Amino acid sequence: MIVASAGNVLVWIVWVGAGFACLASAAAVVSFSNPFYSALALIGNLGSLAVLYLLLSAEFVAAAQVLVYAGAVMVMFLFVIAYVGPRMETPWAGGPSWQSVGAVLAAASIFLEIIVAVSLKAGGRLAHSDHVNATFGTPGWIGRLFLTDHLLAFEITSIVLLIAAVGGVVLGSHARRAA
Amino acid sequence: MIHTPHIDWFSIVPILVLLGASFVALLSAVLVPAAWRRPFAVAVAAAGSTGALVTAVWLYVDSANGHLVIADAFYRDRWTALSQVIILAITLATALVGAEHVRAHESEFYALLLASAAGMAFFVGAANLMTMFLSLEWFSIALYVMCAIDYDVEGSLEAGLKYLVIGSFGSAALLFGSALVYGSTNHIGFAQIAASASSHDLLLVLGLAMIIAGLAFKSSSAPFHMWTPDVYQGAPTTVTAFMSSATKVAAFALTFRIVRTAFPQEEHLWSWAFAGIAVASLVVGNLAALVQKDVKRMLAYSSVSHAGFILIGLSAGSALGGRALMYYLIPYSAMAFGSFAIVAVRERELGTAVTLDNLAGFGWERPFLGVAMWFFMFGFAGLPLGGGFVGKFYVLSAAYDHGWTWLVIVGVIATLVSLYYYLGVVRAIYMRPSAELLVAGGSPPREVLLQIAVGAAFVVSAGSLFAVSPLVTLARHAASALPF
Amino acid sequence: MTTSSITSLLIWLPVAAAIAIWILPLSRYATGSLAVLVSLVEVGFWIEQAARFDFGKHGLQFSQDAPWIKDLHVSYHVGEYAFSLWLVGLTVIAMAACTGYGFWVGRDRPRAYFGLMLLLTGATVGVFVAQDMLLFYAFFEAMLIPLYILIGVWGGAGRMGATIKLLIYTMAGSLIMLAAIVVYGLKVGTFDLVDAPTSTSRWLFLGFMLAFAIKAPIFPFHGWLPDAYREAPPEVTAVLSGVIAKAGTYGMLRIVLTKFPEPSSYYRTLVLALGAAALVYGSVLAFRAADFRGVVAYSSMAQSGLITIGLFAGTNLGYDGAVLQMVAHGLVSCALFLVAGTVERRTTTGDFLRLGGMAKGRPALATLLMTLGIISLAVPGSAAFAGEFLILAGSYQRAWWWAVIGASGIVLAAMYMLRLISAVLHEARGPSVQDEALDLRPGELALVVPLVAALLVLSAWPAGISHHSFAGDAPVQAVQVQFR
Amino acid sequence: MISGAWLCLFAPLAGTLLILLAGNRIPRVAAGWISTASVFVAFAGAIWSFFGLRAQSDRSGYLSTAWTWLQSGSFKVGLTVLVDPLSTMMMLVVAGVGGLIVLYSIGYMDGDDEERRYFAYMSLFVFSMLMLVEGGNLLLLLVGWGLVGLSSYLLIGFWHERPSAVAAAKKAFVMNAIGDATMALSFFVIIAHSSSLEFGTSFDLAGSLSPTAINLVALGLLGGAVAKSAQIPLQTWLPDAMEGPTPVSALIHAATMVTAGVYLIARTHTIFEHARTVELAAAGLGALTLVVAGLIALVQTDIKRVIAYSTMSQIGYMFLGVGVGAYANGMFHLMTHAFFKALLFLAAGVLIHALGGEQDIRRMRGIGALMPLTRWAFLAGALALVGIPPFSGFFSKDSIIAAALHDHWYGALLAIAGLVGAFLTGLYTFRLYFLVFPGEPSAFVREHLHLHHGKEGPPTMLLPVGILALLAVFGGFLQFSPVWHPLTNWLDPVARTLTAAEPTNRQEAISSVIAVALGLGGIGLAWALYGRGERAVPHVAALQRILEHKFYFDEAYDALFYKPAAQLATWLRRDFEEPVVLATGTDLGEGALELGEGVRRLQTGLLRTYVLFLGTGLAIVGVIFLAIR
Amino acid sequence: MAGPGIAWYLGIAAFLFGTGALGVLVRRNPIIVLLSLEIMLNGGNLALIAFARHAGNGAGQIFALTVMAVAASEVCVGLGLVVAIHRRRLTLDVDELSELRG
Repeated sequence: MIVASAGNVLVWIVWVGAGFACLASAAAVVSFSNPFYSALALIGNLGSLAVLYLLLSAEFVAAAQVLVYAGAVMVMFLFVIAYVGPRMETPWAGGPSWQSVGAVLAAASIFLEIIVAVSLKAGGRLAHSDHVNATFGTPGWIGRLFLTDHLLAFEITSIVLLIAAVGGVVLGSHARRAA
Repeated sequence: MIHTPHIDWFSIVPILVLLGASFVALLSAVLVPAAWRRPFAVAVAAAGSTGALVTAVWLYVDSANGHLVIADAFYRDRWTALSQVIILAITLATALVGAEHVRAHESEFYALLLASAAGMAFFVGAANLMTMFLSLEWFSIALYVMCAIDYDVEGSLEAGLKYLVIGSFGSAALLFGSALVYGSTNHIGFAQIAASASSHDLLLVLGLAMIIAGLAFKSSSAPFHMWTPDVYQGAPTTVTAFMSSATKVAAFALTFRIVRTAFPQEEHLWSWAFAGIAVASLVVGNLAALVQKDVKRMLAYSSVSHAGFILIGLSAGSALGGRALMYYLIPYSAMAFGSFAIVAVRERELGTAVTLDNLAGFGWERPFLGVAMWFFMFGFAGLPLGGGFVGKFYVLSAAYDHGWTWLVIVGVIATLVSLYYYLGVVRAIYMRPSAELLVAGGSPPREVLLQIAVGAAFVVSAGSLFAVSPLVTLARHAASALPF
Repeated sequence: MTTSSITSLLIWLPVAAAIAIWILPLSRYATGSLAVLVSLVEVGFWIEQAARFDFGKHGLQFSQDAPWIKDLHVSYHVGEYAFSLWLVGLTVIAMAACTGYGFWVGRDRPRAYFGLMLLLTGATVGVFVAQDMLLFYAFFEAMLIPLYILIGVWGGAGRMGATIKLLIYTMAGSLIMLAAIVVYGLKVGTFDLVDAPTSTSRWLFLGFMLAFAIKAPIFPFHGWLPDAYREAPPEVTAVLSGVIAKAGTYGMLRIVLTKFPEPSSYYRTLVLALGAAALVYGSVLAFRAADFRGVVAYSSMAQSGLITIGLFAGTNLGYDGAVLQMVAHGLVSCALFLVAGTVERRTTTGDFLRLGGMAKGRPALATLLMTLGIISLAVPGSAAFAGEFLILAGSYQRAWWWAVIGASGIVLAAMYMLRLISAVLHEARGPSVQDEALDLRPGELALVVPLVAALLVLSAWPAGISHHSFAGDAPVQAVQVQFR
Repeated sequence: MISGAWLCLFAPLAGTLLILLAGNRIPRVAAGWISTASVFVAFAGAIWSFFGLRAQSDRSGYLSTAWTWLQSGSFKVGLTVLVDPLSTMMMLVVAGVGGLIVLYSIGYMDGDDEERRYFAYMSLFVFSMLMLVEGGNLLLLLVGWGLVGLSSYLLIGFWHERPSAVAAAKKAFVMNAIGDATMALSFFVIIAHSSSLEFGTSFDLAGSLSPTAINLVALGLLGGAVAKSAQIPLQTWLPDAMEGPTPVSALIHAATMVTAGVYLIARTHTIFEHARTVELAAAGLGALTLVVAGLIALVQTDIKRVIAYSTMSQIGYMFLGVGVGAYANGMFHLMTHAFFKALLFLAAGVLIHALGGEQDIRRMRGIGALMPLTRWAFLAGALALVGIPPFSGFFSKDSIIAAALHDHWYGALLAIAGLVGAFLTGLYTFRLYFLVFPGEPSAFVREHLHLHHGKEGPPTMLLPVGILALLAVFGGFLQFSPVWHPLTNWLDPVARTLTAAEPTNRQEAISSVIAVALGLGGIGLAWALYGRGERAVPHVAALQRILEHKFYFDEAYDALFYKPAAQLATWLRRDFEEPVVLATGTDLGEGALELGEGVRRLQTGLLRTYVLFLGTGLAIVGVIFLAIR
Repeated sequence: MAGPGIAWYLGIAAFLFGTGALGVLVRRNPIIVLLSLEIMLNGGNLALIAFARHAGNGAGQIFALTVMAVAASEVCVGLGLVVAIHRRRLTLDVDELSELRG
């Protein structure tokens, strides 16, 4: 009981920490003027997300998040940034233009809409989530799903990745020729 | 022991054929000597799309009663099959046109073309949010690359990046919307969503809004159309021809399926939304097209306005609306593809972007293509030359049938406005003296394959005026696969 | 109801010929003679029809009915009533003369030109025989397509603006009509003009009426008329005012008055007033017009107004007179514009200040122009007089003032026509008139004389039309029972 | 008899077509002979039908329909000729006098380079005139009515290089068109009530119509008659019409067409009798015209114009006659007038021909010495015109004045006008005569006169003049009202003279005496004033100015109708057609284009803007959905 | 379940989505734009996983995994474009990419 409540408190603390990190890093990504820092901030963001995934008992996803994103994707980013050279750019330079004002309004309204929808809903079904068994989110369970219910999704994903690879090659070869 | 689901291979044969062809084309990049690469790739692409086309027709014949296949992830029905037939026909035509108009990376180009065609062919049959999202990305990513593939075309890279960023934004919205719908219903399958949706649920509604936005982006309807003119103008014309026709077919076919299948309870919402988007597209597309000089750009705006027309039929949401939608797409895609292909010819003749001014005299220099262009323009304008006329009639009928006479009036006025710029093209190709501009490279190239493709488009758009009933019967059977 | 394919033949023979001309690589001479031959064959077919026509019989004749768009009950339904027979006759004869004129003056790009002329023939015949609203609309629009190119390519200096104006104006009307057709057809469940019941909707009435008012044109919807008539090549102007304009008045008779009896009587005074306005306004402007075509153009507007008065008077005399006048004025204005063309060919201008004294040494030209002039000013005894007399007698039975206005129109007609005649033929030789300018050549006579002869025959026996336009010559009842 | 009528009607038309189709395959003079022959054939036909009718016991009229000309429902008009006393009489006059004049034209027009056209027109005119008089129903009458107007237009404007001639022709046609229009309107009234234009039915209808309606009908007809016969207020075209060749003036503007109004009233007298006020108004107009025209004639210096005004004035008499109901007398004067007026014109034509086209009487002085035949012929015509017994004018004119007397004060007024007219006639006629013929030939005459092989003119010209001279002298004996009146009897079946218009012998006698006296007085005064040829026009300044401006009718019409109409047209074109009607479409188009520019400016090319639109759209759709659910 | 309810996670997801959108809307450096897109997708992913937890079925997690792959592919192509642009013209600023306009 106490352990449970203690665990609960612990979960809360972790959640607050990860959540805060998540928000902060996201804000940082869009506000840093140096893409290099933005990229690093994104890594932090991804990491904190991974923690949240764990709290949502999605172990495999969390792992994949760290491996795929923080590993592969971000490395790609860093390479490219290093390749093209970090180019400074001050986001809010030149004060509020109708563009930036509109941007803030649009983003904020989208955000608020979701919040409104969720919070009005929270009183209802969202309040209590039903209990899930231990295998929920484990790699084996995921793998089984991939081979049964979501076989097609699995296959398509591979195709998408392949196309992307081809695209990368083609575009890259641009650079080669252009050079 | 894992029980893999039963797989109805036949239902995805067209897609598999395309993918196979795509791989072969891709391999040719390394295995076939450069001299043979182009003809080989063209042959493979033509063969692949033809084979897929045949099987798609077969599927149509063989799927009288539609059902879900492969773990309920894909629809095998006539709606899917008919959309696939249209898409694949366009793909075949693109392959032919490309043979003379792709300048770099032939093998990769055809590989991507076939891959994206496969993606669309899958997209129109997607049965749950995940497969929908994935196949959307599938053909989108291929298209991003194809837009940027010809780095000699001015602004090709710009088009690619714009398309990519806006596209990703759109699909992010689509993703979040899917998430909300999933959260509201605990399901991602269209049918189950409809079954277990507690109607007027906030999350569901908001998710629907985001999904509509994401899809409207793909079908380039205002105000989600902003990328269209730039991308259509910047992309290689062959790609533009493909996008302007095939992408629309895919997007609209799926949009209608998802709103009918997954959100029947929210009809009062999405029908109004589509009506509004339709009006916006008609207004923006037509007005902006009025003042364009660059022909590709003008056609891009015209495609926006046609998206508006199709949405009129879609907003009716009825079986008649479905028929109107499917019928409209047939002559429309033929005309859109054909006109862009003709622009490609002129582009190649002049070695520069085609504007209304340097189009002068084209009609007399290239009689067949001139007549075709004249035909397409009047068809676009909804004059009774080609099926565009009947298509307009159908969507307007659907709107009235739905009780929206005001929408009929809007459509009519939009047509009137559109007349001006379509006539402008005809004026340019026939009524302006072509003396001052010399066509680059003496006698124009013969471009047999392209002329065949244009001829086919011509025949389709003309035939669809006379053979209305057969086509409508096809469309009716297709639409009967959807729940009404 | 005898079914017969001769009507369809009248429509599609020229279309087929046009396609043949476009496909076959014929020589200039072969092209022209083929086109003329076909148009003469049309006349032959029509004579055959007229000979076999049973004027006593009610209902359609030579009709043919085939489904076109099944699920909306749109059909390819053609057939002729007595009055349509006469208008078809007018069409084929006028088109034959005008095609011949094109051949005579040797229009450049003959294949395109003659193909379009034949297309125009088919479409115009179609308008007068279509018995399905959508089919009617299709032909009604189809007329514009060749017209646009014919004026835009072979027209005068200001042709660009003129063509755009012509199309936008007329399409503005006819698209509203399309909306009306959609609403009406779906409401009554059929688009067939014979089966469709009458409607009391005033909005629909206005929708149809606007289209026809612009086409006719009657005041104040004639904004397109002066430019188009002045810029088009003379033979096209001849068709435009002689035949195409009659499509508007025909539509009033066939659709508006027949299908909308209640609104017609509700708006009768308004329409009559507009007709009267067109008559007076057109005549007054014709009196001040500065050139040959200007006078005839405005006079045809005045005539359209008069015909409208006759139709909307709603009396037996009015209907009969209107039909007679449609044919008579059709022939006379067609011939007048052809003569205008011959004059312009000799003097390079139609400007009265630069013309004059052409009668001296050019007896044929003088005689023909004089004859046409006095017929068109409705000198008693001429066919035009018979028509006007009936129309005005009929309108008097509606209310005396219409007849008075109409009678004043007669006087005005005398004023502007005599002005035209003397400005071209009489007084001192104008600066643009060379002494060596020839009299009409045999070729030109062969074109104009038949028209004049037809007019004289008609003048000798106007009853031939006025008594044979409606079954049993009881127009009012015929309209009441919708010609069934 | 009927066949005679058809022959009479279509022979001239055949002539026209023949000349037209033959074109220049035949020599010019041949055209003249074809035309003459055709008209004389018509005359033969007229005689044929005349005797045919005479043989009949019942002369109320015979109809013959060739085919239904115009039909709509129950309204049906056939191409019908009517043979009755009135039409046969007119046929005889028209074809007879016409024939003579066409014959005369052969000589007169000899050498004009468009003779063929001329003779084609002449035959066409005769055909039209015969159509007018033979037409078996009102509509055909109107057809003929319009066609004579047309051929008059063609012939007045025959010398179309002359702007004056063209203008005169247009003026004539338009003024006649006004008359046609009013007639048409009156027909509409009839159709509205009886849906037929047969003479019989229409006349029967007349009795049953409401006073307003019948008066309207009569007014419409009167309008036509006034326009055609150049009576006030529609008289101004006739003098200008003298621009045409002289034979044309003789045929159309003296003998036949201009008198059609009289025929019309006589023909439709039933209607007029039911609208008696209108009929008397006609008489009044006639009286007014005859005086006014007589006055104007006093100052004219163009020989043809003098005669033209006298024509107007004589037709005034005829209107007076038929107006008061003395149809036979009116028609009688029509006939005699056809003789002597044609004679005067043709004689004048001989002079003009001989003087190479000169028409100014002030230069012709003394020509009589050189052209005796013409002089005598002209004198005979002049005396007939003035109405000096035993010349024909005397018989016809005086009976009209007498007929007027009967109708108490109004009649008296009319009679007085007639008597004044008689005096004026004497004055202006002999002013003309004294100025032109007597005395020493003037220098101009001697210089310009070129005789035709020593004779005054070719036989083709002199012969008709001679014949007409005889007719002018003796034609009057056909009827001498108190004593014998075959014409009245002949016309009795169709146009019975009203009892109101049957003068007693005393009235006849008195009026005749006074009239003749006045005529002689006029002649005397003319001699006193112009006999010595010192002056050509009376110099009473004020009077003179008014007369030379013909009482300012032209000026008034110009100011009242033409100028305003032209103004209106120009105004409409400049201030309505161009800025409003023609501009509207263009303006709308430009508005659309501007909107397009606006939309285009949104397309900044900036990626962020595009995404912004996407996001905004998304937000908006979301909000709406959440709001509506 | 332990800890905060689903709604809280969704709040974070919404914030991520909005922030990412803001980034795309205001940033001019294509690389950062791509990063912002990643954030948006991650917001979607978080929502999916939260709902998956709430619904207790795996679809959400599968979806999230596939989205990762998709995101990777988009990045791959995107960065390819960036490199190509960089090679053709040096300025990496989306505002400079405005040849196509009007």
